[in-house]
Amino acid sequence: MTVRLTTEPFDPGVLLAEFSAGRAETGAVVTFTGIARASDGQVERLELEAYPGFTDTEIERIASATKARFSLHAVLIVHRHGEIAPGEAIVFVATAAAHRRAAFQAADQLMDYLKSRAPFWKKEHGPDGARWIEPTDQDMADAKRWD
Amino acid sequence: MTVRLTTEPFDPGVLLAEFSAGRAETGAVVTFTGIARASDGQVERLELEAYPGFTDTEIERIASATKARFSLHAVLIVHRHGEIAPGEAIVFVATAAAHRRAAFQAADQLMDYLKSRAPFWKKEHGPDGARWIEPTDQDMADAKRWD
Amino acid sequence: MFGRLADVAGWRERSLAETPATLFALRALLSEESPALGAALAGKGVQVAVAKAIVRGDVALAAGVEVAFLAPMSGG
Amino acid sequence: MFGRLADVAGWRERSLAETPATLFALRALLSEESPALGAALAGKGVQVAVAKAIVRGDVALAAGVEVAFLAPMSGG
Repeated sequence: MTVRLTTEPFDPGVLLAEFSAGRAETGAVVTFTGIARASDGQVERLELEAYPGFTDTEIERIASATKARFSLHAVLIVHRHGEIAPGEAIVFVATAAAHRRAAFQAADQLMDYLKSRAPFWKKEHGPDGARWIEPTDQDMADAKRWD
Repeated sequence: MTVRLTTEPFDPGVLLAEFSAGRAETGAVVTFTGIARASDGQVERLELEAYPGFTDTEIERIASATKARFSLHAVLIVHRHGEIAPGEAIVFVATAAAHRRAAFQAADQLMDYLKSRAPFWKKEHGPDGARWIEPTDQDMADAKRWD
Repeated sequence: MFGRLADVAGWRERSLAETPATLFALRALLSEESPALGAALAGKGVQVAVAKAIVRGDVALAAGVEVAFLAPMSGG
Repeated sequence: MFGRLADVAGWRERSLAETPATLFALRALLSEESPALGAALAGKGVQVAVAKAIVRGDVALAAGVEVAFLAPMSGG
């Protein structure tokens, strides 16, 4: 299980190539890549704040529980923080399992968790100023599906 | 929308890198990679038969319906046929959408379809001979979820 | 013949000198040659494509048309 | 102070010469300085971490311990 926080842009393709190589007993790999949207120019950049020493520990705790729950062979979570430009990847989640249902559900659960419960604070900067993005009611409901 | 059949090995990482690049309005990219499993030596190679001119048309029809149903920005399906060694990718599905739920559901649906209804015939070759793999009752039930 | 049907038939592809008038006539012809194949073609989950389009029940066959018998499918 | 709480406070990080004995005492101190911040800290979805572990209700504070007020979180 690997959790990485980074302030540098990353290439999801490189991460998937590494993650899926040499897996003779893994039948299914699912990835999720979250990308910063420009929203037709309404978002010029995202600012993501993390709490080092807390954010990573919390995500590792959840990733570890998800790995056990779905009998995953491997999990990788890479999450940007700092300044992020539209079109750049914010988050990458990969899950490896014997069968597809487990890999899909685990990735889905991890993303629901990251969206509404992971210790990040997200601010959108646009032509009309900045605003904090907090989880929507839908995000909260999505995360509850797995409790 | 792109559907490719190939008899050559492919690298899922390269496909994801291409698919996710330059997407300033796509918030979510989900990929599924299906890998041939060795099953502890019980499978030495897979043989996948396609019906050219029929298999590709059928998959394109389904991919197109899925794209419309989930308002996807893009879909990519790459499927091997011919001889496949354990550890090699058999299938790669990528979906791009504004939000994560649509991207997850579309990839999930496409895989359920490919597993039980796409025109491929799959034979496992192992130390005890060869056997045809046909969809399980679970595969059939999974595919029905989307009807 | 696709999938396990080719194993039962012992062949994958054949051209007939004369195309039977209907799909049912073709099925009868193949069953006569090999009752085992006839039974397999009538088996659960077997589908038929005529000119690369799935058909159900009986249909007329144009001369020289391609008929494919498809065992239960499984990709991914 | 994380997320919008830092905007309300006007600062992100501060060291106090004397650590209040309990979390509630710290909250009272911050509210006294800025009622707006006090209200924000009591707002919906705000959590508190003491020494990088989430706590609920009141807890004793060791001298010099790190206390973080966390606005509603959103990653991905």
